[in-house]
Amino acid sequence: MLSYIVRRLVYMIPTLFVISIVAFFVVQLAPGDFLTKYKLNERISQETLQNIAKHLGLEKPCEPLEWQWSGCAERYWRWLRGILFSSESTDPATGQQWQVWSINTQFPFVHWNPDFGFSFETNQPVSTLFWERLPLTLLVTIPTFLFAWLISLPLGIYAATRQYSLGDTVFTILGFAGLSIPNFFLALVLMYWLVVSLTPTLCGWGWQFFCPGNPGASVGGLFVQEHMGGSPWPWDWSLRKWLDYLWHLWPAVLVIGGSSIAGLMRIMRGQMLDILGSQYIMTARAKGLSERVVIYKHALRNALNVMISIFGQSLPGLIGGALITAIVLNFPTVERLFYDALRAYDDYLVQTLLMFFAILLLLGNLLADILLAWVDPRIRYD
Amino acid sequence: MQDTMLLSVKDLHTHFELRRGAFGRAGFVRAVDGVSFELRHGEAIAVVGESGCGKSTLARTILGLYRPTKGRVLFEGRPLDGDLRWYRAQIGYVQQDPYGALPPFMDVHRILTEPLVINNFRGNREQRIREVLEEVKLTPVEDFLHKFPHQLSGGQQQRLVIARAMILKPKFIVADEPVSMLDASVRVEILELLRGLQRSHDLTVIYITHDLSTVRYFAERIFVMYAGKLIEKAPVSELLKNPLHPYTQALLAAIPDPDPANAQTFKRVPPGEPPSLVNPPSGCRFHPRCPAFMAGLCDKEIPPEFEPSTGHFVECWLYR
Amino acid sequence: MTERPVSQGQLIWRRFRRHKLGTLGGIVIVLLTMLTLFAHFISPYDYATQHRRFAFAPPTKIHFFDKDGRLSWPFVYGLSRERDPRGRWIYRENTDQVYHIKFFVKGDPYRLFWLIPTDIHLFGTGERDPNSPGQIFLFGTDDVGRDLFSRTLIGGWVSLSIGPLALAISLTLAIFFGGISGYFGGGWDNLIQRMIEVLNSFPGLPLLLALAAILPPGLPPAISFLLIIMILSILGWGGTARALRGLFLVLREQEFALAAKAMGASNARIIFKHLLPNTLSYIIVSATLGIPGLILAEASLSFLGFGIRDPMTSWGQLLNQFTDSTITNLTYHPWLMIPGFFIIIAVLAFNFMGDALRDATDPFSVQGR
Amino acid sequence: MREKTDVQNRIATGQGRASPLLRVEELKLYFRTTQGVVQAVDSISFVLESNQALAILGESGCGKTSLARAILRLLPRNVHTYSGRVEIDGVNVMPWSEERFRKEVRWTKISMVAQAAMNSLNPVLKVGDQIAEPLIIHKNMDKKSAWARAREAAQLVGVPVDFLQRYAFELSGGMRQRAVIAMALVTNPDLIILDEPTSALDVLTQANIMNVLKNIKKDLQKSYILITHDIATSSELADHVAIMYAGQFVEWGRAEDFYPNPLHPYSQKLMASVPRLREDRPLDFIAGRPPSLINPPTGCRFAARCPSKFSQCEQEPPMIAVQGGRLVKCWLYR
Repeated sequence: MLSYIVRRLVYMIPTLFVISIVAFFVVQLAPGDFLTKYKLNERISQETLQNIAKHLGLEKPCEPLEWQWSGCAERYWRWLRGILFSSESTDPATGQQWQVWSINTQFPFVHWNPDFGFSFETNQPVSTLFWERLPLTLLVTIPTFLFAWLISLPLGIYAATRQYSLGDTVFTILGFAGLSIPNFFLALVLMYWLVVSLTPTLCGWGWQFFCPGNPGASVGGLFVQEHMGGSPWPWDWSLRKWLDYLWHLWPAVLVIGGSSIAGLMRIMRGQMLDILGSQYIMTARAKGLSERVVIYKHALRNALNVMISIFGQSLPGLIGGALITAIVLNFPTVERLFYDALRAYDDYLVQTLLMFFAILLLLGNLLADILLAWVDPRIRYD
Repeated sequence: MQDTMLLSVKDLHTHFELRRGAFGRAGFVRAVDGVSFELRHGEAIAVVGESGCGKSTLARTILGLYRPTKGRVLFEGRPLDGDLRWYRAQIGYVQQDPYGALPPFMDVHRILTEPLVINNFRGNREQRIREVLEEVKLTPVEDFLHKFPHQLSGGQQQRLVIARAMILKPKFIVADEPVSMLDASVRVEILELLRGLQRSHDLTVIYITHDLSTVRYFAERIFVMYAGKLIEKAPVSELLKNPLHPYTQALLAAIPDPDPANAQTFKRVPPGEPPSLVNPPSGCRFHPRCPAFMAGLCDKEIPPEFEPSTGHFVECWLYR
Repeated sequence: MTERPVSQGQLIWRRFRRHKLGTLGGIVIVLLTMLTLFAHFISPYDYATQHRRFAFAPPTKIHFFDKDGRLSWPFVYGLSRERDPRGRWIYRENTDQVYHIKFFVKGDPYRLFWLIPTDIHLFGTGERDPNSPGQIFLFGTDDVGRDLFSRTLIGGWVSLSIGPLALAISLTLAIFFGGISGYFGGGWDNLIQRMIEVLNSFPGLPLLLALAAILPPGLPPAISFLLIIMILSILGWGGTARALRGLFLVLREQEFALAAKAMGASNARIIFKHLLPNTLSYIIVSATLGIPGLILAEASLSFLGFGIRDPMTSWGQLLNQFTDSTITNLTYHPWLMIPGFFIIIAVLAFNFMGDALRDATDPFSVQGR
Repeated sequence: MREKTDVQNRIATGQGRASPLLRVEELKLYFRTTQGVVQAVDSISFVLESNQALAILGESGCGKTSLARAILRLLPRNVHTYSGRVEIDGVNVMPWSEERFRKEVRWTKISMVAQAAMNSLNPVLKVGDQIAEPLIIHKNMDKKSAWARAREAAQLVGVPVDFLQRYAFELSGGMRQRAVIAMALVTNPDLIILDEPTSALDVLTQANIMNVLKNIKKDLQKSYILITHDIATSSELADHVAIMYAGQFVEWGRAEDFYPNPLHPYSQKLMASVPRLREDRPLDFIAGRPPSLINPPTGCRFAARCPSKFSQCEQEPPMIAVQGGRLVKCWLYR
C-alpha cells in the first residue's frame, strides 16, 4: 500500500511539470499583461520599467500567438526556479525583497515556502495572497463538500430502493432541476429571496440579528465589516464572528452543494439499482437476510466503491461552483482571487492559481484511488 | 506430399503480452504453444479442449486474425504472411455466439452483401444471396431478407452466420463452438447442417468444441488440446475406443450419457484445475493432475509426439 | 413470423416516445428553436434599440379590460416616469393614454433568417418613436432601455446554437481520437490518453475562463463567437473520447468485428461500417446530454463577462448586469432575472430528452453485453 | 469427505415424516412487461419427498429459473400473478408474511445455488463471511462459531479452509462454485435448489462438483431440485425427472423410467437430440421454436411442433397418470 502511494506520488511529478507548462502558456497567450498597464501609468519611470523587464526576463519576446517563443523558456524557468528554490519574492518594480508569507508561519514544521511570483495588481507576493485566502476557502469548501455527500448518498439509496415510487420521482425531478439551474442563477434567486423576503420578515418578528446593521441583515460576503480583518484562522475567532460566518455560509453551501447533490444522487441511485439487480444480491435475499442487511451490508459497500472513485471527479464541479458563487456572493476565497486576477491580467497570480486547482484535482484523485484500494479488495496494489 | 495438404500448421506459437498498468509487463499468456498438424482436402477434424486451453486462439491464428509469435501456417503450400486478402475469400468463420457475431444494425441482406463487396464478388450478388440462404434453409428467402438479427431465433442466427461463412464458396471453414450457445434441440440441427454442407461442398472443416460427445457426429479426426498443446490426435472411433493420454481418458470418463445409473456411481476425476497459461507447469503440462505421473521425467521433460499405433499420436511419456 | 422487420432505430424511437418527460423535453426544444429562429419577427423591437427614457422599466402590463371594466381588445397604457425621493426612476401607467396592441406592425427593420430584409413584427403598439410613451416591454428593460423580451429571444439564438456547434466540433475530435486510441491501441493510444489526462487535470471552469481571457477585447462579435465555440469544444472532447475509446476497445473484440476482419474488411471499413454505427446510440445520447453542459458553460462564461460580449447577447450575457451592484439590481429590477429561467427551461428540456434517449437506447448499447 | 462430520451428525430429517418435504400445487408466476403478461410459471404442481432429487429439464426461456424463484419467493418488481400452494412439511407457506417466510423458509428450509454461481458471491466480502452469514442471521450464532461451522461446510465440499479468508475474485470458477454450495449447506436446510449449478464449468470440474453433490445427498440426506437444460448431466443426480415446456410441466416420472423411455413427444424428441459418447445412434432435432409465453397457444403448447399432433390437441391436455406412477400431459396417453 505504502509503495503504491509513493509510486503514485512519483508519477505525479511529470504530470505536475506538464501542468505547470500548460498553466504558464495559457496565461502567456493572453494578449495584455501588466507591463502594458505599467507603461500607460505615467508615474512609473522608464528605469523601473527596465528593472521589471530585466528581472522577469522580458527582454526577449514571448508571444505565442505571433509565433515568437524565444523568451518563453526563460520566463518559465525563472518562475519554476522561484517555486522550487526560493523563499523570497522580489518586487520587480522596486527590487524590494519580500519574505514569503507562507504556511509555516502557522505550521512551523513545514519548511517549504515557495515563491510563486509577484502580483502586480496588489503589490504582494502571490504566495502571501494565496495563503491568506486559503483558510477561508477551506472553510467554505469543506462544509459544502460534506453537505453535498451527506445529502446525496442517502437520497440516492432512498430513490434506488423505492424505484418509481412517489419519493423517487420527486427526487429525480428535483435532481434534474438541480442539474439544470446554473449555479450563479441559483445564487441570485437565493439572494433575492434573502434580501426581499426572509431577512425583513425575520427582523419584523423582532429578531435583532437580522435587522439592518446586524450581521444577519447583510447578504453576500462572508463577514460584515467589523469582522473582515483579523486572523483568517477560525480558532482565533470570537463567537459573534462564528455566528456571522455561519449565517453567511449556508447560502453558499446550498448553491455550490446543490448542483453536486443532483449529479451525485443520480449516480448513487444508478449504482444502487445496478447492484440491487445483481446475482449476489438475489443470493443474499435468498439467504433470508433482512432487507436492511441486504441493502446496507451487501449493496452499499459495492456502491460506495464506485462513489469513492467518483470523488475525484466531483472536485472540478466544486471548484467551478465555488468560483461563481464567490463572485455572486462576494466571498473572499481563492476562487474569487482567481477571477479578480484574470480580469486584471495579473499573470503570476493566474498561472499559480490555475496550477493550484490542477494540483487539488490530482490530490483528490490520488486520495480517491488510495481510499478505493483500501476498501475494495479487488483493487490490489503492491 | 506437402502440396496435396490444404492446411499445414508447423510448430505454431501464439503468445499474448500481459500488461500491468501503463508500463510494466507481467508476462506472456502462452495460448498456443507449439502446435503442428496437417489437414487434407475435404477433411473434418475436431479440436476438443476445456475453456481456456487456447483452442479459440488456435482457430483465430489459423484464420489469420492473430499473428503467430512463432511457427507457420501454410494454406495450399502458401504461407500466411503479409497481405492476406487472397486467403480471406477461401475461408469461412462460424462463431460461438451467433448474436454477437452479427452486426446488430444490419439486416440479413446487408450482412450477406458485406463479404461480397469486400472481396469484389463478380457475378450476380442477389442470386448468390438467395442460393446461400436456401442452402442454410432460411426459407422462404423473402421472409428473412430484411430481418434484423434480433428478430431471428438462436438457430436462425447461427444459420445466417453459416450462410455468411459460405457465401464466397470457401474451401475451408473454421467453426468455433458453433452450437454451445444453442439449446439442445437446436444443436443437432445446426451440426447436421454443417456436416451436410461439408460433405456436399467437399469442405475442409475445423470444428472446435469443448463437448466431446458431439464430435463423433461430425468429424473424422479428433485433436485433444490441453494448455496450449495438442496432446493427442487420432481418428474419432479410435480415440473414443482407445484413449491413450491420461487426460483424454479422464475427459472421456467424466462425460455422462443420459443414464439413470449415473446417479449411483462416482466418477474418477483427476483433482485440480487446468493450469494457468502464464506459468504453465514444467515438463508435461498435465503432470500435476496425472494419475500416472512419473517423477523425474514428466515434471522435467516436455514429452514429444509418439505414435503408438498408425495415425494415433500422443504427447505422453507412457508411450515412449 | 408475421411481425414486420423493425430496425433498432425504430425500436429506440418507440421506446423514446413512451417516455413522457423526454417527449415533453423534445417538444420544448422544438418550440424554443422556433422562437429563436423567428426571434426578429416575434420580438417587437430590435435587440439593440435603446429607449433612453425608459431605462429599467418594469414589464409592461397588458390590459384586457378598460377603465370601466369592459372587455376590450388588449392594450397598454402609456408609460410615464418620475423620480422617487432617493432619485430612482419610478414608472407609472398613464391611464389616459391607451395604445392597442396590433399584429404584423411595422417596426425596426431586420433581416428574417438573416436574409430577407423586412420590418414587419408579429405584434407591437405601432409607435416608431423609441421615446413614445406607448411601449410594450413584456420583460421590462435594462439599464439603457433595451427591451429585455426582444433581447431574450435574440440571445436564445446564441445560447441554443452554441451547444450543438461546440458539440459538433468536440464530437468530431472525440470520434477521431477515441477511435484511433481504442481501435489501434499502442503508442498513439498512450499519447492520446496522456493528452486527455492533462486536459482533465484542470477543473473546467477556471481553465475555460483563463482561455476565454486570451481573446482580445476588440474582436468582431462573429469571430469571438466562433472562438468561444472553439474553446468550449477543445475542453469538451476529452471525456467523450475516453468513453468512445472504451467502446471501441470492447467493440473491436466483438465477434462481429472479428467476423468482418476474417472476411478481409479493411480497418477503415471495420471502423466506419461495422463499429461506428454501434456507437451511434452512445454518441446521440452523449450529445443530447452534453448540450446542457455546454449551454451552462456558455451561460457562466458570459455571466462572468468572459464569453459573449455586448453588442451580441445571450441568456448568460443578459444576466451579466448582476455581477455589478447585485443587491440593487435584485431588489429594484428583479425582472432582469427572466433570461435565467430560459436557461433553466432549455437545459431541463435537453436533460429530460437525453435521459429518455439513454433509457431508450440502453438495451441496444454495447456496454450492456 | 467420507468421515462423519459434526454437520452430518446433526441430521435428523426426513425419517418418519408424514407429509412430503415439498408439495407445490398450481403454482403460478406471471410477469408484467411492456409487450404483455409473461406466463413464466403456469400451474405447476409436484411433490418432492425427502432425500430425493428432482431434475427439472427444459430449454432456455421455458420458465425453469422463474419456478426456482417462485418457490423461494424471490420475485422481481413486475410480478403480475403469484398464486398457488407451496407446502413445506405439510404447511402451506404461501399465506406467510414476507418476514416470517424470510426467517422460517429461506436458508432454514430451502437454500439455493443460483445460476451462474460465480456471480452469487459478493465481491467485497470475504468468502468465509458470506458462508457464515446465514448462521449468524438464522441460528443466532456468534461470528466465531459461525466461522467454525463455515469451515466444516467448506471442507465438506472440498474448499481449502484458508480460502475462506479470500475474496471471490481470487478463487477459480470451480472453487467459487464449491463455496456457493458450502454456503447453501451451512444452515443444514432440507432442500437445496440447484439452478444450472455446473453449466459454466469445464467437463472435469463439472464431474468433480457432481461427485460432491452426490456425496452430500448420500451422506447428509439432502433433497435437491436440480434445474438444468443439460439432460446428460441431470441423470447424474436425478431420482425424478420433470420436463418443462413453455411454463408448464409436460412430463413427470422416476429417473429409471424416464431416461430409457420418455413418454411425451417433446421429451422423446429432446432425448433423441442428446449426443451420446458411448452409443452410436442417429440424432434428431425439433423443428420450429417454443411458443411465446405471452399469449401462449390454447390447447397443447407443443402441438405446433409435434409430429403426432391430432385434433384433440386443440384442447389443453391434463396431466394424465400412466402406469408406474408417471404423469404426462399428452392426449396420446388418454
